[in-house]
Amino acid sequence: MQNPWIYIGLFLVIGIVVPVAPLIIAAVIAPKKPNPIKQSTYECGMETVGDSWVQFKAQYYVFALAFLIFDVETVFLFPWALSLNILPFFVVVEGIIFILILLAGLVYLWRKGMLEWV
Amino acid sequence: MSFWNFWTDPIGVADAWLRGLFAGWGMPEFWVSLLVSLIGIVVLVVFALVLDIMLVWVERKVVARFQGRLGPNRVGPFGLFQPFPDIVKLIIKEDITPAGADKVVFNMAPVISAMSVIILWAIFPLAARVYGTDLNVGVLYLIAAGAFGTLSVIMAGWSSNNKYALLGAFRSVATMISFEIPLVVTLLIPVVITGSMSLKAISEAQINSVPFFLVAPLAFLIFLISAIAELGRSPFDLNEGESEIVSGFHIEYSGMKFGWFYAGELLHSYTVGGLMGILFFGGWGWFGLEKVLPWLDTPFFGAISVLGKALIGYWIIMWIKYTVPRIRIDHMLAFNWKFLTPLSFALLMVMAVVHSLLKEQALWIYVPAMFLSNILVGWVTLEILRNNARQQRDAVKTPEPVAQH
Amino acid sequence: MIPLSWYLYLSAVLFAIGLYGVLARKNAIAILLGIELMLNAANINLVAFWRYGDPALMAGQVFAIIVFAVAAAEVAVGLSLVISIYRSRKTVVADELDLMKW
Amino acid sequence: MAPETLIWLIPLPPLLAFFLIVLFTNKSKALSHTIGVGAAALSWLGSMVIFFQAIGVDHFGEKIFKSSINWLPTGTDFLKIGVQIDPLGAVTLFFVAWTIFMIFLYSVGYQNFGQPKGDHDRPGLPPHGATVTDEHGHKHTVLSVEPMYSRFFAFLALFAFGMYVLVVSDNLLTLFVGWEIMGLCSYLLIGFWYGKPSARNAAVKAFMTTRVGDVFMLLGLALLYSATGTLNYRAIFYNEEVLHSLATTMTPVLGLSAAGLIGLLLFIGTIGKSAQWPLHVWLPDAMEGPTPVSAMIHAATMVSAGVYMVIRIFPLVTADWTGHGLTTAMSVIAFIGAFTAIFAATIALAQNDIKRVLAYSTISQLGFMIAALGMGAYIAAAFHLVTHAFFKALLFLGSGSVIHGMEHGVLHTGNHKVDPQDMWNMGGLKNKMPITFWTFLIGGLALSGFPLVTAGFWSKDEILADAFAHEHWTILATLSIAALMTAFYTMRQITLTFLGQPRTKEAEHAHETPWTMTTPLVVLSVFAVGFGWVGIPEHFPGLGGLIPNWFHDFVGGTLIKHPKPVEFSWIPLTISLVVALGGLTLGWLVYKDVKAGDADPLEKPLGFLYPFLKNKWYFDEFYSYFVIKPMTWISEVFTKGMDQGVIDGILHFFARAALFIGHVFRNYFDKPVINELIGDKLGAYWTFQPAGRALSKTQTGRIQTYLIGAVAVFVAIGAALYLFAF
Amino acid sequence: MPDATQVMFFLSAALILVSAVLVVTVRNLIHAALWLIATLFGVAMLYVLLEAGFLAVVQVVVYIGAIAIMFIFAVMLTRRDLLSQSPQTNANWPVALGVSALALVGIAYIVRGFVFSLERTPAPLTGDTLQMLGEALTSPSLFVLPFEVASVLLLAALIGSVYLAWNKK
Repeated sequence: MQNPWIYIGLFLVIGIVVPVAPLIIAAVIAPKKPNPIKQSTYECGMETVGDSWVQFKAQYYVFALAFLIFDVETVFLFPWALSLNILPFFVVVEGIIFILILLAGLVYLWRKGMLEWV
Repeated sequence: MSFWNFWTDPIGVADAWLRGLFAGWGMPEFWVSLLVSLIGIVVLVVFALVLDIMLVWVERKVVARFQGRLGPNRVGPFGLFQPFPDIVKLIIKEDITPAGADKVVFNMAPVISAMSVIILWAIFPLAARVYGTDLNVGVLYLIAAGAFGTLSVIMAGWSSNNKYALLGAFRSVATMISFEIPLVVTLLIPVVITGSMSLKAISEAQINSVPFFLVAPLAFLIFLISAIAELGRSPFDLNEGESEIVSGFHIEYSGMKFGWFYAGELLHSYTVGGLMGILFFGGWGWFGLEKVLPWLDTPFFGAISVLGKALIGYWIIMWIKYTVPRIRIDHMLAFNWKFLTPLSFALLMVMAVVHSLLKEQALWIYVPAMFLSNILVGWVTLEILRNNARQQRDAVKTPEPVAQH
Repeated sequence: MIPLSWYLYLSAVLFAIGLYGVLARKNAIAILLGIELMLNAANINLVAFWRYGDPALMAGQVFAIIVFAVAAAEVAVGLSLVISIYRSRKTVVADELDLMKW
Repeated sequence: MAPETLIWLIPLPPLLAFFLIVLFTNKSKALSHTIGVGAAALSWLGSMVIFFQAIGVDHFGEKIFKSSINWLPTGTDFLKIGVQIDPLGAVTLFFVAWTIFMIFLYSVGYQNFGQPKGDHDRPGLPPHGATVTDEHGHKHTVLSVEPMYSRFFAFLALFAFGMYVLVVSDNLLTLFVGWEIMGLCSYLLIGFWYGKPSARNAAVKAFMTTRVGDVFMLLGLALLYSATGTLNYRAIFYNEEVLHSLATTMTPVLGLSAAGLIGLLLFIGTIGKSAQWPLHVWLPDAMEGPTPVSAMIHAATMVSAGVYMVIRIFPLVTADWTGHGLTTAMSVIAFIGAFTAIFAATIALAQNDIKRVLAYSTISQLGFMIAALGMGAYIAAAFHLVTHAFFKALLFLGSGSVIHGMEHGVLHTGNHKVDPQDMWNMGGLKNKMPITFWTFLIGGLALSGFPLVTAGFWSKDEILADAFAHEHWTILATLSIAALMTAFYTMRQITLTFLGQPRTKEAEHAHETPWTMTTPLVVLSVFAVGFGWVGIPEHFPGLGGLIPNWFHDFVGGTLIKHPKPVEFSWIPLTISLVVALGGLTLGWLVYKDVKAGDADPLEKPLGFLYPFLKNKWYFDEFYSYFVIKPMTWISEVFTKGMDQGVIDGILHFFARAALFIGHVFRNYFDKPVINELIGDKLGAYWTFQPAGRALSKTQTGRIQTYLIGAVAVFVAIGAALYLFAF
Repeated sequence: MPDATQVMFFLSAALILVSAVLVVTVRNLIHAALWLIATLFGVAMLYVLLEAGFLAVVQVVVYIGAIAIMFIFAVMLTRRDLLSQSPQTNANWPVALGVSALALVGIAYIVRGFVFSLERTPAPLTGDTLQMLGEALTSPSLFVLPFEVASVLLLAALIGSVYLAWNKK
């Protein structure tokens, strides 16, 4: 296999096809007798109240933000990690500075109590 | 082309044979390679799914044993064929789509969920010459596949127009993305050591030196914890908090769609167990035993080794799942952001320094040094934790001392 | 074999679409979506020039990665702004955010 | 680790220590000083490694340690910064590392670590002492710990960082950076007890005065950069054609060559930093800082930076110097140095504050070095720089120890009117504080150049010999007299402080200081004696050749033109012997039996000169009358007369005029014509209002509307540019 | 007869453009975000075609794994406007359309008159681009400054955004 990406692409296709196939089979052979009660939204047997857009905590969003930033950071760290074996020592220092700067952000959130689940 | 060739390099032999065959039919080169790899993929995926089906049985059996029950024991020996009726049942079940659901997204979610697990097998090295493909960004590829998993969860939760589903989705997503950070950082550590992101290269590096759980035990622990959280299994299985949000994001799913979520989770757990084996326990190596017994150093036994390690990892995950109670969401996120993430970054920095200082040294210096650095980091962490705990205890126990001159 | 111009035209179209989104969408979040499209258009150009220029110079890829960081920062801050606006004014429709008039 | 990497790392520990202390450990005193001293020790270790690696290399001058990285992209290429250690840098690093390490250690004891908190100490004021009750219930007053202990160590650490940066840097820019960091730190440390008005003023004074110098220095840097396009030592000072071109291009200023002009501008920076006349005024006041650590910084370390810089730019100053006679720049430098030397020495004769004497002697000694450089005695200057740093550090620490002991006595008697720094309140401390006495004596002898054994003798003698060999008679005479005075006031100080009988009760109750303070004294005294022996001239009778003249060979390697040692002659030797011994004996004879309450024996013979000297030639007054007063006057004139009177006047006139015109128009045009006629009668109102409405639509305040306009215009302009410009 | 890479290019281009158009037109913002994911996936395919595999994976990790999730979260937080069935484009969308069309024309014009030789074949890649990338990011003579500055940027973004999103109560 000269170019692994062709393989990956094919794998993605198969990875879609294989799960879809049984669903289609099921769609064909499974009975379909819908009625309002069956299709009503499950709510522990209660009648559904209001729409499903329950207000959820902004805290989720804060964690998502932190994740986003650190995720991008790790993206920067991968090339760094790869080049450690071939480059001199100060490269390690650079990476550590990089990490420390971002950990400072984490420390800030922590100190400000923004990681608390309020 | 003797049997021995096939025994030492089955894929290579099969590949050559098929290529010759199709070329014989006068097929252009490009399509030949395409078709061959297509066949390979189908074989691999089918193999993975068969494994998956067996995993259903394993899971049910093991949980039964943990709970002091017998588990499936009617169909076939030890109920070994139990999964097949399960599947049939799932397929012929009526598939209900709740009113007000976003049909397209609702149906796409389980597919993407299963896909995100299956594509992991594309780079899953079973032996020296038995693997889908050798991607030079393999480790990142794993993370990318995980991204699709997260996506499927949020799609399922949002599309099924259900409060519980939405809440469950948010909890699971928050967990997954939070624990992805230490996961990635611990994935970085084998990359630092080997200087490559390809799983094959990482396994070979371990076979030539030592398994990485000797070099980075702490990294392995962090990887285990955050991988379990990533899987959303207990103690991090908030998406299935029966007491609060019933069944989480896939509450509205039934039939084969639910089946895919379920199967995907099982296969994912097993695959993660395999990744532990590949990243930290020497891949298809037999811990140096193959140097003594050369017949172990064959694709067949290599695959045995990988799959066995995967099974053990899977068993550990189940063990934890069925013995540890669930953690509350806020504790869980605090545990990640205030403990696991800083710890993993600290570990990464320490390992990077030690590694690049000692990378030219002999193995018997390098390995103990790395091991000790891990132990040191862990010990310091424990000390800090102990101090904090003590301070909190004192804060409540002893009154403020009176200042005397 | 794909000529460089194809990539450039493609990214131009993508850029224009994103621009349209930025200019025409009502919802502030949708505007940010448009900005993402524009950033990706720029990135396509960067990588294409890296590949078709001198691949030994990694400037293009480095630039692309920096753009990833910028995009992440932009999304984080932009969405947070939208959310804090939503908190105070209970809307994210750009047309209703016209305090600049006075 | 490669020496280059190590050199990069040397300045780091103090910086980290600074941030650690400021950010995290400023609550815990023990932690702070542990971090501070630890950082100093690390840098010291690194410096020693570098130093010994350096002296291991033979012909080190040709193959020095240097490495540099690209820093700022400047268009086509990068502005490089880097580190280098050449022989000069190595010896500087050596003494800087030692002295700084000693300061840190000393500060622990000096700021009374381990003592109880003061009864009424406040941050910003020196500790007033604490009352403790011993087991018998007796109340004692003891020294109390500095309230801002951690902050002090933070400042020290930052200072050390600046000094190391200055020493290891390989270009004038980073040197200037370190220079300014130290300027800031000296400001912070002089004004450390910001509760005292005198300290505040001293801090501001020091900052301002050195600024005067730094402005010119910056000019010099800019000029140099514009002339050569680089600030790197190697690229400028070791590059014959650059130097030659600089020396030959004439500038309109005073007929100086470019080299001379730049050299002088930079040298003005040194005048400020090393407190040369006429910018010397800040240094004596700098003694307001926490005695003696900041004083020592200002005497042993920082002020050396100025001389160090002149030594660095020596090739520039002496560009195209034949070796006979002096270039303009050199003669200016020589003049200022020599004058400062004698001028400060005279002032030091009449000071009573133990630290001010040392401060002026520092100024005078720095004058020696500058003069030596002025007459081209490169190695002599470097040599004296090092030795002086050691023994002057020793002296300052010793004086600090004395003051500490005296404070102890003051607290014991509780009579706070007694100034613990006035030498007339001391006397007979020899028995009370033996270690301090002996080390101080060694330092004093070294300062006054006591023959053969002390380091000061060899370095000072080399300067005189150089002056003699190149027939700079005036310089020789001046420096000799200055040396005589040096010996004299040194002995005066020693006698008044340690010998004779205690003149006050406080002096009786003084006693020895803790080991953290005495250890540095001992260590430094070793260098104050020993370091001289590495620079004994070959042809010195008897001793010469026993020990090779290592210093000359090593440091001489820094220059391209390796300077020849001057041939030996008896005359300068006799001169230095006579002045040293004569001054010492004279000082002892004059002051050996001074009783409490006596006037200074010099007062009668000197007559009107004495108050003149005691008031430092009235320089502060001079400046306040002829610089500060006029400035204030002029500025007041300008505010009052010019700004408020003329300019505001004009403005007000226009305002009134406009108002008047407005009234006219309103009453005779607007109201009748516009409103009534056009507005109502012709009904323009009905046409204008809708128009305004319509126009105001464009100002929606909606971001996207504006954005559309912006993009449209952008595209239009881009198209126009593309079509017509290209 | 286009060769395989061209086919791939057309596929991904079609994916990119169609889904991009849908991003800026569909009414339901969640769908818009999902379509954005499709677009970005297409861009990742382009990176693969350009033999920048690392960037392709990073594209998936960062955009699909993080940014798209952020968008969906934000939409959920501000859901009220999502349910409003009023058109999602503002009054002057035709003008916007014109302006962006104008921009497109301008860029295309510039590309046409581009001095860079557009038809050159890319030189084959030599060496490990990943390690070259790491080297470029960390070697002082190249891009170490942007590398560190990026971390500062991320830090600022983190603190600023969390501070904004955090409801002070």
